[in-house]
Amino acid sequence: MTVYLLRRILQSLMVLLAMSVIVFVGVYAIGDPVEILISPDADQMERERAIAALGLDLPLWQQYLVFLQNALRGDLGRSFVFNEPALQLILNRMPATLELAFGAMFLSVLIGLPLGLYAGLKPDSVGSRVIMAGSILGFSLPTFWVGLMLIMVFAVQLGWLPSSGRGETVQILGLHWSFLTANGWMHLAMPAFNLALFKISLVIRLTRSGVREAMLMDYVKFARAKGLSPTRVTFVHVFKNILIPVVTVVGLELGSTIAFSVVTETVFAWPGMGKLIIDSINVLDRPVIVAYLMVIVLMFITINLIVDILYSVLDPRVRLESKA
Amino acid sequence: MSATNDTPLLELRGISRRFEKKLDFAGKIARFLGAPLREEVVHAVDDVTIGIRKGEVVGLVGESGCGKSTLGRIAAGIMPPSNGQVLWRGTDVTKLDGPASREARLRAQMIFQDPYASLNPRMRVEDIVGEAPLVHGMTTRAGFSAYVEEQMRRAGLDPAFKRRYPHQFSGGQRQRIGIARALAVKPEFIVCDEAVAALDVSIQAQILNLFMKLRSELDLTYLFISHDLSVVEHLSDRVVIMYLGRVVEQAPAEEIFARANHPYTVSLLNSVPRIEARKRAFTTVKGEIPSPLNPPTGCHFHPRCPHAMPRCSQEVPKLKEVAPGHFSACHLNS
Amino acid sequence: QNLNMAVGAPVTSLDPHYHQLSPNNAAAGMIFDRLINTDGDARMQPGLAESWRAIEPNVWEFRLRRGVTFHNGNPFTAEDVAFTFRRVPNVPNSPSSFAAFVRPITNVEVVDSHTLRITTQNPSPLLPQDMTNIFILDRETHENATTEQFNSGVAAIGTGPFRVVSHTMGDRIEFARNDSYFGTRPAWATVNYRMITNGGARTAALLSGDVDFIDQVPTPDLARVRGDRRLAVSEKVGLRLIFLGLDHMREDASPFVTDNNGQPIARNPLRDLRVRQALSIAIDRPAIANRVMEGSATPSAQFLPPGVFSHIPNFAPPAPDAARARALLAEAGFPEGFRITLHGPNNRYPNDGRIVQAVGQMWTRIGVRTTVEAQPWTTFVGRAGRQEFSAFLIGWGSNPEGSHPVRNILATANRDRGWGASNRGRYSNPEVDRRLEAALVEIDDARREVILQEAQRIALDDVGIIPIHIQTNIWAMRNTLQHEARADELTRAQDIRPR
Amino acid sequence: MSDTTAPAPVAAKEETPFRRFVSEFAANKVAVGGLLVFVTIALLAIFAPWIAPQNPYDLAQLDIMDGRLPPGEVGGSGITHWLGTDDQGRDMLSGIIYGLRISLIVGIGSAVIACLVGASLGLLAAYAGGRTDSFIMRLVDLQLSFPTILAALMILAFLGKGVLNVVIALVIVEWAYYARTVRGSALVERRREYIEAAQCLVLPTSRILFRHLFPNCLPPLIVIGTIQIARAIALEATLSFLGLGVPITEPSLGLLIANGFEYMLSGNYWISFYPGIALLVTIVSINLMGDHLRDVLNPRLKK
Amino acid sequence: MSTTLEVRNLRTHFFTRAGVVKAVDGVSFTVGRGQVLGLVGESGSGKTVTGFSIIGLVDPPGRVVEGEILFHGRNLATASEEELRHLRGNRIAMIFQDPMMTLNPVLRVDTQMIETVLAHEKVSREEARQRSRDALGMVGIPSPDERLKSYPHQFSGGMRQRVAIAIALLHRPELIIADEPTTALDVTIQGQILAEVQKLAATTGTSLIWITHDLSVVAGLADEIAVMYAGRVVEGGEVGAVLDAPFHPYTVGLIGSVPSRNRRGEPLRQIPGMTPSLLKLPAGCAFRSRCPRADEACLAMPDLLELRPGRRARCFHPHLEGAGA
Ligand SMILES: Nc1ncnc2c1ncn2[C@@H]1O[C@H](COP(=O)(O)OP(=O)(O)OP(=O)(O)O)[C@@H](O)[C@H]1O
Ligand SMILES: Nc1ncnc2c1ncn2[C@@H]1O[C@H](COP(=O)(O)OP(=O)(O)OP(=O)(O)O)[C@@H](O)[C@H]1O
Ligand SMILES: [Mg+2]
Ligand SMILES: [Mg+2]
Ligand code: NI
Repeated sequence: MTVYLLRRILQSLMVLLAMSVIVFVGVYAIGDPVEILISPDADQMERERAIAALGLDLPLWQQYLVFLQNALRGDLGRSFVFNEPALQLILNRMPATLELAFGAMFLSVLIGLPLGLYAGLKPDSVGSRVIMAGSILGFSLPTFWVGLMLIMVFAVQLGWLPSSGRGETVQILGLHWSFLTANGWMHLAMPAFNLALFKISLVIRLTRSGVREAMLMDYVKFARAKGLSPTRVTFVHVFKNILIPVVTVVGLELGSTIAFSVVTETVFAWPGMGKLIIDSINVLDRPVIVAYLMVIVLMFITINLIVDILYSVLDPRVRLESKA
Repeated sequence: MSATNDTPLLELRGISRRFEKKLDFAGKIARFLGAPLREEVVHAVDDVTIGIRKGEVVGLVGESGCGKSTLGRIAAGIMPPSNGQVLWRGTDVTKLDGPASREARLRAQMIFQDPYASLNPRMRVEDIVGEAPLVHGMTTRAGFSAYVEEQMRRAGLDPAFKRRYPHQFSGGQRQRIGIARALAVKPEFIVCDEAVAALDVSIQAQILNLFMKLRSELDLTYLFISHDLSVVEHLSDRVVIMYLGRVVEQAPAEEIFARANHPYTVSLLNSVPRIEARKRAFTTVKGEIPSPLNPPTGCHFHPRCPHAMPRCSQEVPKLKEVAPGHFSACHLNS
Repeated sequence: QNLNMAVGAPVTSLDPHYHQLSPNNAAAGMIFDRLINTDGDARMQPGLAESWRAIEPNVWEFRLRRGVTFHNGNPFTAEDVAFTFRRVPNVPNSPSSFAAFVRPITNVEVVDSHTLRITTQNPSPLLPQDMTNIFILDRETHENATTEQFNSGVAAIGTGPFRVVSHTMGDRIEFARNDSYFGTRPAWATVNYRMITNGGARTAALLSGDVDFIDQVPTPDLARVRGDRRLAVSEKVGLRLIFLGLDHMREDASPFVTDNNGQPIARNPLRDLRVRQALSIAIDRPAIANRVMEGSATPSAQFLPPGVFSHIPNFAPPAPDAARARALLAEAGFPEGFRITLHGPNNRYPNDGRIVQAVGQMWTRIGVRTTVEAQPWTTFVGRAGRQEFSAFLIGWGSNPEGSHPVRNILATANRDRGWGASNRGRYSNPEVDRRLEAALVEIDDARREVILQEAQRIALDDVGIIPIHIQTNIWAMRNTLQHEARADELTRAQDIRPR
Repeated sequence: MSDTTAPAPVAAKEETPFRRFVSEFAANKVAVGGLLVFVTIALLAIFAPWIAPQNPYDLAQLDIMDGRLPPGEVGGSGITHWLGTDDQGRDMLSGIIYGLRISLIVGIGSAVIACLVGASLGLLAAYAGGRTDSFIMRLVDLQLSFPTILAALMILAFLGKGVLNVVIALVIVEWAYYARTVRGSALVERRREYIEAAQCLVLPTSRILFRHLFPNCLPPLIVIGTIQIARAIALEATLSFLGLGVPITEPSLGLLIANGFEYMLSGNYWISFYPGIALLVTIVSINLMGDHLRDVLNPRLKK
Repeated sequence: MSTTLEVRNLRTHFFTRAGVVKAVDGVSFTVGRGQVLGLVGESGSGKTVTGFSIIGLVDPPGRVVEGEILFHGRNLATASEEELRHLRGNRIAMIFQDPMMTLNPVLRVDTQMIETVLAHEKVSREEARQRSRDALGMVGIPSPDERLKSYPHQFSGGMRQRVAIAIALLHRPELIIADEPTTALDVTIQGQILAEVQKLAATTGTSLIWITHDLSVVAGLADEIAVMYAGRVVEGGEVGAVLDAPFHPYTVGLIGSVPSRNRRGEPLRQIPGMTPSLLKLPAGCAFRSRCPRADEACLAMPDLLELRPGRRARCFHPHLEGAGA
């Protein structure tokens, strides 16, 4: 464990370091933030002052070293735009994104699992054909398009749901959460569903193929030969087995959901990290971009680690081998 | 057929093979939490010495996981041993230079257990059979077709099928393709690793007959690995019994079936059902086969052995000649 | 009593001196006041100063309003103004500060608690104009206030019509009415000021009744909004000119101009007035204004719209005339035209990408085969600033005063004087520069206006830039509301009232 | 008694793995439907210049005065715009056909290149093992721990617009999937007995790698290949929607949709709707094929 | 002797896309109380499908198309699924070939055993656990209490197979269908299990259908034997009699090809050709193409006839010479 964790952490640090260099150079190459940030009628002197104030007059490698030095002290820089610590900004936005991502994951499991189970158990029925066709659609529809369509239909035409934004929030632990108010839920519904659409399809497919594979397994047939009721066979024997891949994949997908919330947040004006990064890229707010990517990569790494651990907890074969 | 030459065609001398199994993540957590875990080492083969003379058929018997296949692979030159030497006609194969080493490796071929997995599903029969001879210059592009056809015919396959793919054949036919493939590089020595285990009884007989026929026609030498004692008994000149990576007994075939010495061999022979024995009461060897990961100390068989003595759990018995050509590793003999 | 409004550009800071940006100024305009406010037509109106006058060419005296208090009850005095001027240039990390507005000031003299004398180095006719940009803070409250304290709302305390209740960065600001406001009492007890940057989402929010009021109505949605009886629209010709910049810098080959075979042309055709004229009259400005902008733009040949100080009367854009354009090109030695790449941003101005395409169509039609390249503002603006383009589309939001665009866009670039900072095509004309120099020290408004009109006319006759249109600022709201539209694009709750 | 065996059980005529695959594939009507649609789309894309009524990328052929004509109107140039025009007066039908072309170039191009790059690296990693393996796999980790869409955004912001740049960006973000897949299946295949047999026959390593190992790693590669094509097309559309991606004068389907969506509220639905349908049909057809391929090529369901 | 199971002319066909696979095509046999029937035959001859047909677990596209399965006189072929479910695991149990795959890897052994008890009897969980523990003890698993809490992968193959057997024994079934339960095991472990089973059959009076392709196992274990070829029973009768003097040429060949029946070093007797595909089985005797005795008569399908008392064979040219009349 210590060895493993150490290796994992070292690897993660390497990834973070590599990422920071790439991003730093990348953002530098994209453009000059001062040109974007500065008021157009600022004169040349004012520009120079701003450049110096932001530390952009140093050569890139020096800027990077300064960044690295500060980063080691936990300071990922201050946003050019907001003049607040970049990390702080991101953490402030994180609840919104997490809410969205978890909402989406929740929906995808809630909808995907039963549908996938049904499609796997009755592969030839009309219902499961419809489900599979639907899941293909879910796979194929570009997120942004669906988002726009959802707004068109449910907000503009029908007026059932608010078109965008986050709604009322409740403050807990100094962070704002919207899932505690009805209004917050209304706002969350569409973007979460939009983000979930792809995952629903994924879970359906995963579940279905898991079920189909499990149904061919001897142990399922043996369970039936023991005279168990079909319900028990399905919900204990089959279900427990497919839960392992589903949990693993869903866990791993959480990362990409958080990343993909960029699109959804843009469409639904959801004030999360994704929108922050898009806005930051638009104004080349380098500290925020770099910090965001650091945070995201760190999150990815952590999620992967947790999923690994979860996996070994769920699957007795992995878990107990080491104890035997 | 018995051997005439004194230097064995192939000699495995003090061969050991270890597989180190790295701990996985969960294992490391467990160890961190205090579980007594270490990097696991499997001694798949542990200090085995066998000499195989030209023209001899040596049967290698043992239960699952005892290292038969590993030994077979080492003999066929697919896998290097961790310790010990493989001598081909008396010379260490690792000391041979490029062409000679290739030559030596080509002379030893292997036929595998799984007739489905051992053929590349994406190649035609003619390519499976003819690829290596072509690469090694044993045939030319022009002579390719004839060469392949000859090999197929020899293995009992209709050459008309040469443009087919493996999936279009039955298990027995596939095994014949495997045999043709091995024969095509003109081997002298063939390792058959459970070569008939996956076949139906009626087909098994066909393949076994083919082996026997080829042996006499081509003067082949076999290392015949099997867990089926009756097959080994039928085919082999000499039988080697392995238990958990070690050779426990080694003797001419008649000798071993008539006068088994090692208690393991004895129980093995007793456990084998025989068609002659009707409504017999099956006897049991007590206990399970231990895991090769942590084999019992001393004589590996002692926990299951009806004659186990205190010494057996402490001291590894050495192979001793108990009768001419009959070796056994048991403390009962001393 | 409660107003839900949505704006298209995010407010990035509530520190009124941190980042000079319209959305920030709009929000600040709800919380704070300036010495001199501006009305919807961008004319100066008394704010915290009741009156001001130049008592010498380089000394201005301001008389401040009495009885004004900050949201926390502190009285407003001349000391606060002096403090504000001190703070403005010293906001840490400010990427685009307000320092330029106070830079001419050499001395601030507090005559009494409500009188102030400001001395500048040179005669400074523009000082009052500059004062319309500076929001006044409270010395006691803001002595050591950081940007973060403003953002969190703790320090966002001004004299303005609204108090900040809460601020979620990039999402919303909640305001409450300042009941002791010295000016007109706002109609709203509370205001929910949301930021919805996606245009479609903003319109959708209005259509779905999610919000009552939006700004920056995307032009494609205008038809729908106008056609909806539940909604109303308010609009005002703005101060932002969309124009094309041309490479005046290079005498030899310009990077994105080639002949019809793709070979570089040895001399830069854009230095030829006739070519520039041809390119200008090739453009069908009404078509762009009507089709692309859906009427939310006015074709223009100059920076400022009618009615604004230093607008040139009777200076209309040329009628589109492809035949004459071709003739001019032929005259200039390009009977077959040439090839050019027109660059532009695609996410900066309304329909920017569409406008460059339309211009591309029109130029192609007179034989100037145009490739259009629209890129995100981030990449675009840097390259434009490094003179990498031959022709590019860009916009300019002017102060209601001609010296502003002339000095920044048309004057010869000169770091020491601070001129031509945004002159990305490097147009240079000594005649223009001379007039600008005179105008900047001319205290007499009437005379200054004439000089500035001349300066502009010279540069524009010379086709230093190719103006296309002036944008119209558009807001949309429920038809139960009315809005006093503003030329300066600021979206503020105090301008909205129930109908 | 003879040793010659009877002819093989099944096998009517010469049945290659490819033929078998084709016949298994053909057994599913939906998948064949998907293939047909896809081929039609591909043909449309290939022959776009001859089919499309207009070259939508030639500014000279566009006139903003023809902008936003509803479907069926005749424009100033005399062309009937069956699917209407967009804001620039671009014939939507032509725009869609050309847009398909870009989408397919981007999708297939990036998938093929990423596949080549990824598969080679994956194979190398699996075969070489040790340091090479862990280095390549760390690269893969690095790539995969970076959200696709963000990576693509950054790369494009850096490279600038253009079809080629989109392809490059997609290759950079996608190769890791192929590498991981190939490595995974190569590690499995490497332990199969036919590889041992080839080693036993002392065949050259390169031969074992490319003639024996690689072809057998193909099925999963084909499956993820099709899925990645669809993904790449959708991703390009998304990138274009976010304002990066292809140039505005050469709109892909995604850009057409993004563009047209702004006109959705005012009722000019066709600008966004038809490209959306085209995109959907394309991706669905590819996914249908991929879906079925997955079943055909999945040995575990082939009991 | 009372009959536990009588199978009459069972036909189970698979309706695949490639055609109808007549996996079981006219199988008849009877199993008496406390008797062991050895069902032998080559791979694909329909042994497993026969077993599944009996307990009604043939999955689509397969279906029992004809025949009667009389379990204590009750026809299972027409029984409802609910009825069958109550029989399965209760009065008829089945043991599968691959011990590694028959137990659900993610469920603990006790779960898998207790659920079986509870599926058929209303007893408390504690009692069910008690029963499970006893069953484990019965098949010779040491310290069953601890073992109950384990997961299947913590057992070796032999032990898993014993767990499966224990599960089969939970309700003291009248019939156990054992589908090659020792094929995947090592000889010594197989020996242990066979001994275990023998002991059980002797003590409980349970009838057993032992499916295998290994004649030697049947020789030692069974009372009766039924030899299957291409979906049909080609020969049946008392084990000793059949093995000593087989009638059907296929049985003759099969026994002949067992190595221990041959002289060492000499070629084995072998059956030429290979097992036919069930998909396109020509009319008539399925063994015809491999049979040294085949002639025109074999173009018709021979019936399974009682050629001698207790000896049935399906052949026009049976090897009656060796057998006493
Ligand atoms: N590549 C490998 N890595 C790790 N362990 C291995 C490897 N190959 C074999 N082993 C281990 O070595 C031991 C001997 O394996 P081997 O395959 O030689 O046995 P075997 O006698 O052929 O068994 P079987 O009868 O099941 O084929 C086993 O415990 C096996 O798990
Ligand atoms: N689901 C199925 N679909 C189509 N054919 C099937 C199916 N299951 C079994 N069969 C066919 O039925 C025939 C009999 O199969 P069965 O499993 O009963 O053979 P077996 O005698 O048990 O063979 P083995 O010794 O290999 O277990 C085989 O030819 C097989 O191909
Ligand atoms: Mg082996
Ligand atoms: Mg079977
Ligand atoms: Ni013959």
